[in-house]
Amino acid sequence: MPIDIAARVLANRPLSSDYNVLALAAPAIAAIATPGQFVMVKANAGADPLLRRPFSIFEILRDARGDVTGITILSKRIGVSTSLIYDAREGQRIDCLGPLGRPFTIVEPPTHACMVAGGVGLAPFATLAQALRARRVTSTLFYGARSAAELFYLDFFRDLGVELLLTTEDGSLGERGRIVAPLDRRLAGMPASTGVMIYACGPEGMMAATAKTAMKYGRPCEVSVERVMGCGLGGCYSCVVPMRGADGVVHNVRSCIAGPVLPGDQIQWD
Amino acid sequence: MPIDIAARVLANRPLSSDYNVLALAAPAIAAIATPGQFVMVKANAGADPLLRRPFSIFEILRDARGDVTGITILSKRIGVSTSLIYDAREGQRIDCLGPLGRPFTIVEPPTHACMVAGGVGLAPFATLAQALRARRVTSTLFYGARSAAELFYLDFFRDLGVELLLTTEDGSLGERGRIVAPLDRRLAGMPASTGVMIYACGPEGMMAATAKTAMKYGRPCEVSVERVMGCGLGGCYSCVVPMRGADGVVHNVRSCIAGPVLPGDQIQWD
Amino acid sequence: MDLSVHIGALTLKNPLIAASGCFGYGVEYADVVDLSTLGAIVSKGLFLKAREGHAAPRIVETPAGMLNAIGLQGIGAQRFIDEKMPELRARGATVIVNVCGTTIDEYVEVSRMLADTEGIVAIELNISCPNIKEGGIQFGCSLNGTFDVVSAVRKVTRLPVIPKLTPNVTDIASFARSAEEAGADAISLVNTFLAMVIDVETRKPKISNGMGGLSGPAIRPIAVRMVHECRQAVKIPILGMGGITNARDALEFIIAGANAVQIGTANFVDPFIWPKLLDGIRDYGQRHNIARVSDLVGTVARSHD
Amino acid sequence: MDLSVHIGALTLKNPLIAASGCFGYGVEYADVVDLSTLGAIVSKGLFLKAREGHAAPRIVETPAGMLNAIGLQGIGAQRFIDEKMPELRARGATVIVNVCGTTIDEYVEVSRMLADTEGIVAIELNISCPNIKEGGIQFGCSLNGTFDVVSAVRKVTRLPVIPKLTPNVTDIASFARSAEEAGADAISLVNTFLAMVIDVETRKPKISNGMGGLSGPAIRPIAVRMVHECRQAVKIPILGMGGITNARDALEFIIAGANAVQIGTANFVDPFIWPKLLDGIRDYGQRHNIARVSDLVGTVARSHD
Ligand SMILES: Cc1cc2nc3c(=O)[nH]c(=O)nc-3n(C[C@H](O)[C@H](O)[C@H](O)COP(=O)(O)OP(=O)(O)OC[C@H]3O[C@@H](n4cnc5c(N)ncnc54)[C@H](O)[C@@H]3O)c2cc1C
Ligand SMILES: Cc1cc2nc3c(=O)[nH]c(=O)nc-3n(C[C@H](O)[C@H](O)[C@H](O)COP(=O)(O)OP(=O)(O)OC[C@H]3O[C@@H](n4cnc5c(N)ncnc54)[C@H](O)[C@@H]3O)c2cc1C
Ligand SMILES: Cc1cc2nc3c(=O)[nH]c(=O)nc-3n(C[C@H](O)[C@H](O)[C@H](O)COP(=O)(O)O)c2cc1C
Ligand SMILES: Cc1cc2nc3c(=O)[nH]c(=O)nc-3n(C[C@H](O)[C@H](O)[C@H](O)COP(=O)(O)O)c2cc1C
Ligand code: FES
Ligand code: FES
Repeated sequence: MPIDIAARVLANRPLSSDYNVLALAAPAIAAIATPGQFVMVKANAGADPLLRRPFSIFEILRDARGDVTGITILSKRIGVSTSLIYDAREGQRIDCLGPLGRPFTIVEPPTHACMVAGGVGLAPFATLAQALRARRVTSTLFYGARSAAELFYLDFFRDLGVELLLTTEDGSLGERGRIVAPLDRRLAGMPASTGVMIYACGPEGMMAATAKTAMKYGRPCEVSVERVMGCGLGGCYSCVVPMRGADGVVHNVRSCIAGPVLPGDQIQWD
Repeated sequence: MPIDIAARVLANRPLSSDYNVLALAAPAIAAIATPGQFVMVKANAGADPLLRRPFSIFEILRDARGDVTGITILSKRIGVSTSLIYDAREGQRIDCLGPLGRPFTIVEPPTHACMVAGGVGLAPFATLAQALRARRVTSTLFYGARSAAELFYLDFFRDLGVELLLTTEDGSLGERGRIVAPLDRRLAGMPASTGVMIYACGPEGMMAATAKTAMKYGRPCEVSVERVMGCGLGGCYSCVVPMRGADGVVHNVRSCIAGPVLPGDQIQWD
Repeated sequence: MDLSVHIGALTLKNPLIAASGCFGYGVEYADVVDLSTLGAIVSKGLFLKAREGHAAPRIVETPAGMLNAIGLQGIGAQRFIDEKMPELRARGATVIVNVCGTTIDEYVEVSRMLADTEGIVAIELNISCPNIKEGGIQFGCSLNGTFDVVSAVRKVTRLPVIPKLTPNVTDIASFARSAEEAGADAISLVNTFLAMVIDVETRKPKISNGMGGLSGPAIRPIAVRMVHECRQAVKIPILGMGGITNARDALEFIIAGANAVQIGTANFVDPFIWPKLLDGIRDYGQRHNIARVSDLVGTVARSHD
Repeated sequence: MDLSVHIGALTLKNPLIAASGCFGYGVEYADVVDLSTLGAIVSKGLFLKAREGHAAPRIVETPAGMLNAIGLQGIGAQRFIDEKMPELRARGATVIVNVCGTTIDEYVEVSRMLADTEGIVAIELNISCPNIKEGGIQFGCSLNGTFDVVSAVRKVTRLPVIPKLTPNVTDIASFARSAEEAGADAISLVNTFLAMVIDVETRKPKISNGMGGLSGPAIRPIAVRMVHECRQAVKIPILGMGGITNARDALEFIIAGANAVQIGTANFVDPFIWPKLLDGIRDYGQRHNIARVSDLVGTVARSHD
């Protein structure tokens, strides 16, 4: 059951001129969230902007005693609400509804986890990496961005024992190019007997390429899709993704309640 | 010529649970403002709320060297924009257009000035009292509010040598009742040979009563009227006040450019 | 305050209704709000057959509003009866169905199917969806079309029949009269305003269907005016809507002439809105000493009183 | 980018026009904006005689919009010619007059008076003001009324005649066609939407006239749709407006089909908007390599291209 909290901003840490991490006092949401779930956020009073915006839950915050105190979101400034989030001030209230949506399936050892993140698509993987680590699942983060300056939280993942494979479009860190290339190589090199699960989040094209690469190697793949969402609760039918159903027919499926994590091989990528 | 400044909030001082004084870095406006003028303020980005709001210029701010640095406004929280102003944070930007409107006529000695303020109607009198003092005009501030807790800046006026006559509706400070009663007594007691100018700002009913009292004693009276203003520049015709013109006929006059300071005896009070 | 609302023989426990297309099939919100506390919920638009609707993007935000062109994706009348009604009944929901059609026959057939289903208390006729080519608005934009659909459905059910009017007309009051003459028990208004948003960088419309329907606070003052006009024109109850976001807004519609109100877009922004609305209306009743919410309906005072 | 706009024989230096009723008589803004840099300014609505308009309050804010019922307060045609035109000429303003009437004869007479005045380049016929009882919208809400006013004025002047259409109709394109057939050189759209705001505490309308016209960003998506529909229906230029607040919005109207745009409410919020709009349009032209702003008119791409 989702909860709506007028959450106090605990901290707002800019990571770059566009990215920031916003910490919100939302313990009741933090207490029940699972990796891959999201919150619907409204950073302004009044009707312009009108609707909430969906954000992956990035981190779960805990106090010194280990009790949950809130969540963070990793936001990339692209428009009006993400600008408000970038400029948010400590002490301000931000409406936060969640946790929402279907989370990632968390595999068991000896399956190896490949997390594939493009840009702000990193967001759901911080909590996923922790959950995998808790189950002692080994994992690799394939993480691509435009440049070195937009690759964040590398130490966070290193400290969890996650193997890092980085790409940048300008070659300023890691391999030059797109993130699917190293994924493809890695999958090509893995014996069929080794279990692998692929998780992806990022731009639509990257996710489609990841899903297709996974299919090429017959590997399961879960993608966290990003659609314009009006409600986040299944009420508006704005967030649909065309998916092949059990009947073999393509249906429009609401990604806010059937997803945002969906099986990559059932999506009708175009 | 009015100037539009995205003014930084220098300070926000709450005076009560509804009143606050907001200091805005708007030196170019401060430099040319005269007592009784106003600014049009927008405290939010986006279109809800949409329009600016009119506020009297309360104080002119100066730095240690005596150079103007900005203005303050005295705001009473009654709705959406005044709530944003009450909650404004230091460093935030607020659009501020001004100075606008026709100011008070500043009399010369030996004329005595009676300033009549009701509630937030105090706002234009801080700069007026200073201007009168600069001309060595003696003055009295008749200042009424609901209770003692809503009578502000008394020391400011005392320090300028302004005589204070206070009323409160609950009798918690000064005389119990409305402010027009002591004004009436004062005017009744003044010999016709003593020049008096009456300035009034406050609720509509109080201003009408003040204007009528002034007329009763044949004294000139300038009132600063308060109308819903769409533009503040004469563009929208929203702010009209019915006034008897030179032709003896009542015309709707735009209070943003013909006023806000208008001769009380020409207004068609209803 | 007595909050009950009467629509023909039907009594709703309060005037708060979840608007069609803005509350899924109701079941989606069962976790968030006690469905039995709502005056009623209106189902998503139902055709005879299932429909997939338009491609995404289906919505775009506008100043104080949103455009949608969902294209009436839906599971069709029979699956609604089989798959959704059992849970809605179990949850104690009062269900009004929103009936769509591409022909009068389809309206009649869908209405007949649904009218016989336990738990369905009224039929709202969607003759006003701006987002599909065939059907719907072609009836709602013509006085005869409105009359014909309503009277055809009127004949096949004893449930209250509630045509939902489009605001995209010159004189909405004449449509209200036409509906009343055809035997409607009430009217719902307004549906969305046909509108368009263009991405100037690509010069493409922002939603895949090109045009869509505008809802939300942006349209509220127009909707209030239309409710007021219809209140002068007809005697039957009005279900008013368009941009209601709080109790004040709901009361504004009621004072303008609505017997009950529907909430659409605001439910997206705040799914926990329902108890807040109810509390706000109760509080107003207490402050103003109003015995029955129905005493407020259509009580606009003259400006100069 | 070549910003010039052609309306019949008339050429405007750029597509930015101050909308009627939102820029006083122009002279009020002479301190704030160089009037000669605007494509044109449209005067406040002018009748033959002076009018005092409605009592205050005349406006009320709504979500992303505002309602007004000024009641066409104005100084009348003759005083406009005598008192305002000299300064407007001296400032180099390009003046379009907004002509009102309670009868066709009044439209004709006012148009004739103004057409002979140096510095006035076109006549916008206000047949769409929702805020006065007599005249105006009664013509604008009927196809014959629109045709008759336009053709009557057409006969008495060689200046471009530009009827301003109301959005409060079912099919605005048919009104555009009617205007074109009657000889209009261009059409302006949209005027405001008839709307209402009620103060629930007093149950009185918030503005003294009861109802008023809704303008501002709230209406923009509907206005864009109407411009797009009219662009398909007629060949004459369209002066598009409704909620334009920045260059992006202006370009949206142009892409939808407007040859020029008018800015009303946004000028209240930011009287310094004009150079910002011009810069924004120029910048867009450069980024997209557009030689003439007229090349953008009515170039909506298909959603799925
Ligand atoms: C389940 C989910 C999880 C998400 N998690 C994150 C996250 O962790 N961090 C993050 O930064 N972002 C995330 N997003 C995307 C985020 O919701 C959008 O960036 C945000 O809604 C943009 O709001 P805005 O007001 O800044 O942009 P707007 O001003 O509304 O829009 C700016 C432009 O971006 C387009 N746009 C808006 N929303 C989307 C969207 N969802 N998809 C594609 N284009 C869009 C608009 O059409 C417009 O052209 C997530 C989206 C979903 C669906
Ligand atoms: C020339 C001038 C100078 C002013 N100076 C000051 C000042 O120094 N300090 C100060 O606190 N206020 C001042 N005001 C009043 C101030 O402009 C309003 O309080 C403000 O616009 C309210 O904005 P809001 O968004 O908070 O209220 P809204 O949410 O817009 O409105 C709340 C309620 O107040 C009513 N209302 C709004 N504006 C006015 C108005 N101007 N007159 C009467 N009723 C109104 C509305 O109809 C509504 O019912 C001045 C007004 C004028 C015209
Ligand atoms: C996403 C969405 C889907 C809608 N679907 C329907 C529908 O299926 N049938 C219908 O009659 N109205 C539909 N509507 C219109 C609403 O029921 C309502 O009339 C309109 O949104 C105005 O109310 P609001 O401003 O409170 O949203 C839909 C509206 C939205 C926003
Ligand atoms: C206060 C006000 C007064 C107006 N007066 C007139 C008028 O006299 N004549 C007219 O044709 N339109 C008038 N209008 C309508 C505007 O010209 C314009 O059509 C409408 O406001 C939509 O544009 P906007 O959203 O940019 O304001 C007026 C609008 C406002 C807000
Ligand atoms: S976001 Fe509303 S149904 Fe998914
Ligand atoms: S506020 Fe617009 S004319 Fe006075």
